[in-house]
Amino acid sequence: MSKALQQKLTARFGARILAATSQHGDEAVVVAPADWREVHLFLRDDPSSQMQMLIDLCGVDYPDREPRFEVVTHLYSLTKKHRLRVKTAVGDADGDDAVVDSLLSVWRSADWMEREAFDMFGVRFAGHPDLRRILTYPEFEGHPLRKDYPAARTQPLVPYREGAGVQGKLAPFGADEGMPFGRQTHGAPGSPEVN
Amino acid sequence: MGNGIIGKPIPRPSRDAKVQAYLPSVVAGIGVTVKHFFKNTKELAFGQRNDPVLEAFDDGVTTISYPEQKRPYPERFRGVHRLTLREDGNPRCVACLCCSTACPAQCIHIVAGEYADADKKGWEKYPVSFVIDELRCIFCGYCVEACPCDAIRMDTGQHAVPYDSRDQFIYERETLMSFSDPSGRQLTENPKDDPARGHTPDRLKH
Amino acid sequence: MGDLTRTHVVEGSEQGFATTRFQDLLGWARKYSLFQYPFVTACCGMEFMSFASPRFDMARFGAEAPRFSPRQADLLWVVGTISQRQAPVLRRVWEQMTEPKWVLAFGTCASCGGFYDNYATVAGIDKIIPVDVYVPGCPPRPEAVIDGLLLLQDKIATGDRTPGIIKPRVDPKQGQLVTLRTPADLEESHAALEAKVKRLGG
Amino acid sequence: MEPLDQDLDESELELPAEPMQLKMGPAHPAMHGTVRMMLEVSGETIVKCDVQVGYLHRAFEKMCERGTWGQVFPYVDRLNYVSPMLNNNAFAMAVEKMLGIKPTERCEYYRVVLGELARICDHLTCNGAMAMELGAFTPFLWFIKARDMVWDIFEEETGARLTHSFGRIGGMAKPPTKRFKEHVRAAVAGVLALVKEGEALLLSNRIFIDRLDGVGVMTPELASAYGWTGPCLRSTGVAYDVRKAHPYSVYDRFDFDVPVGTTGDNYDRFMVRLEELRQSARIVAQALEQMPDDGPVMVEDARVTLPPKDEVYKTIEGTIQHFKIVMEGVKVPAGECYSYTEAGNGELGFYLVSDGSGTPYRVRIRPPCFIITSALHHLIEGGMIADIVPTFGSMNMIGGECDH
Repeated sequence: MSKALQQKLTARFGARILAATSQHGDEAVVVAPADWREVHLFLRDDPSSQMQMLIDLCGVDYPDREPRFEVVTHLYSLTKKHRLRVKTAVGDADGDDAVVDSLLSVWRSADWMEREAFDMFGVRFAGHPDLRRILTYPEFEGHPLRKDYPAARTQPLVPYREGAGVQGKLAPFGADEGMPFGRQTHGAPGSPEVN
Repeated sequence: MGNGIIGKPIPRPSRDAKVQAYLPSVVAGIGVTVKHFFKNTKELAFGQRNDPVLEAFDDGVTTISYPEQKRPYPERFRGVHRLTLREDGNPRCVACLCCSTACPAQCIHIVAGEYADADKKGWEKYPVSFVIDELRCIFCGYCVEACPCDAIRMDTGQHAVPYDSRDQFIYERETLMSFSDPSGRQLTENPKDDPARGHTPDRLKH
Repeated sequence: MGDLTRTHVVEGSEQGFATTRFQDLLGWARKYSLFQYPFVTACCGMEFMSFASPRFDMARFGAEAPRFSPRQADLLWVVGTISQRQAPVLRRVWEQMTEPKWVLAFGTCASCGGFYDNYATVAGIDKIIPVDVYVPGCPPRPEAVIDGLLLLQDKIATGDRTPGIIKPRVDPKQGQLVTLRTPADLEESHAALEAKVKRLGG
Repeated sequence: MEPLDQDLDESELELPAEPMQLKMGPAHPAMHGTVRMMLEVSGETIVKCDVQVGYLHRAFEKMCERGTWGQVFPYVDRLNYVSPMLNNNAFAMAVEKMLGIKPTERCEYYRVVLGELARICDHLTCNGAMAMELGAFTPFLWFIKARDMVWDIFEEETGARLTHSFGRIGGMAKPPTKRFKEHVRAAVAGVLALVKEGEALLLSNRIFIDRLDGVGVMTPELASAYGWTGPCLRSTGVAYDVRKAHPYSVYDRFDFDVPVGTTGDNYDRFMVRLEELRQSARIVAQALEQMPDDGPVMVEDARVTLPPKDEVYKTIEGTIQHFKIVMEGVKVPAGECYSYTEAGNGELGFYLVSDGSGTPYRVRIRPPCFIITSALHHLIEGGMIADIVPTFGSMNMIGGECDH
């Protein structure tokens, strides 16, 4: 069903739809960050599309690519019962300069999801009135879901207790011990790449 | 918004005189509670205790007076780990590190060692140290599933016991080997030939 | 489970008959009148509901009434994962409780962080506040929680106020000493315990 | 405290006109879950509300990137810890979609039955906790008792009361036990009887009705704009249920209704859950009827299935296959997919990105609670402080899922 939607989008936006793919039964289109809001607005309001719901908005980090982050939305139409995935790519290799238009004025559900994408990846959403961290705390430095953030790097808010045996009471093995294959961190600094 | 699904509408709350007047429903509510009270009292007085296995399906008193009365755990219950033994009393474990790899919590730590030539009997390696941190374990059972020789099991029928210091949760090889399943069996059900009996395992014949 | 922690009596041993008896009485009274503050955050809360409901019935242990003000409570149940963001709150709640107070770490996450060894979670609340009893399990069965509560009651009765430190291994099931360490290790931990006893008692 | 005898102007005696700040949570007795609300109140009325979540952020998505695909199941269990089995099913389905695997017939029914039992638990807990927060303690105890009956089944089947870790890619960890069907039928009958009693206590109680009726009203348009799904969306009158709209698994073979509310207030949310619980019981009954009594519960696919233990013990091929799956994980072909199911709180989606290795590249969960909670401020602004409790309770915010 969303194949027709892909064609409609291509007809309407032409070369501004950078790619239209289909995999595992999910249809996706890729757009440039500049067209982000316009495409979504069209998808919401066009009678053949009628996407009433922004089901999901999230980021994906590809440290080897340039632009580095993908921002992905999943849309759903309650009346037409079809879905579409829209993607765009933002940000340079350091993860700075990742800006894309906010969808908050299109769907209200974008509010927290955009805050989460900002919190986790550092993607900024232009036009979002209240882009604060949501899952981590304001004192947190860095963006934890970036591939180069070490998973075990904690940033405690309260100092750990002093005293005999408090620090040394853990099990007699280190964080990565015992899992020669399991614990991969996809090229994060200091982690062996095992494939 | 029409999408072809016809919903079943929920009725709105009834606001009849009985509800609005508070009292009838208060009385009815107390009636239900009192009914249960007498039922439970009768059971207590006549000692009609339910079958401890399926007691949850019955009405009435379902309290398990735990330390005195124990409800047997089901067969699949994942409790404290145990290391199964070979017939000569050595651990069945061959230190392949499958369980510690499969463990999401990384609570298993194994140091592998090699048997001296005289003790080999078809087996190369054994765990010099086999430590499980029961405090860190999340009882998912992945280690049991990952073990290729049925050396680790969670069928002890015991839940992990609370202690008051962290180091007491570090269960070492000897402790783990001393546990048995509820029937007291410490050996494995692995049908593979045990070299201790003088056979050669099938896979070594290749 | 009677004489689990008899080996760790740290209070009252060098005092007169009357004070010792009084301490015993006080311990006995405290043991059966625990007022608890459930600090429920996560999955273990579901099991805590079961534990509090009639099937397992924590009222049988005199620990029934939850106090939703830390100032009125003397047993803090930490039920569930404590994230770094939650840690200051937990610390604050613990500080607000009046002495004597006990802390029970309910479940793997509260005890040691479990398999959430990541940027967001505290690897065990004993990094922030002292813990008296650890209950393993993810989440622990109500039976395990009852074991933990009984162990805590024993600690209270014997006046053992030492939060989890290195101790000789005691198996609460059998109530006997299981030696899993070398004798040298055991001596070392005995020495540590004695030093602690002296410090607390003297 | 100001001294009482201080001379004051008349004007100074007036209360300050600006709204008062009130902070609720994150460890507030009347709120289950760990959420913090910064309220601006004017008298008893809430003028502005800022809902802060994240107090149970456990880095689910980061942890998934560190283990194998199979090791995600324990984490998934602890997302929506009120109905873990539904999450197990959802994640298994998502990976199967990427691998192009169709589970066996028996497994599908097994998943449906366990999943619907989990949904019953979910709704029991939500409604029970909500009733308790409004002062009705007895129904809560009965609902928990009913839930314990279901948990006994789960323990019998999976080996754990709450966190089952029972789903596997391509099937379930173990086949149903011998007396599975009997046990489930007995438990569901017991649950429905208890629910009926609890309902009788609640629904003729005027205090309870007064606190729910017309409080926290949501319109269907706004609900879909906020991305609501599940019982909360249905309470506003939109009959969207993934099981009906996009029947996955074997849901197209069952006859069940989608309860919808009319006004979208707390009462409707409460009643939709109660009714759904009954519909789940209907599905369970039908599924047990249709479920084949024997047959495998795991697909036979060398890529994902651990060989039978017997083969592992005896043959070198079995051992190698076992080692490969355990050590490297299931190799999922590179690509991405979004798979969605109806979980306890609504559409639970998993957006998976694979780079072809045994470890997920990215697992994004679409947590229904998180999105529902994002509209909480809209529901409570303009209401009374006391209305926060039932409104928040009726949304069934589950910390683990909301904060993932």
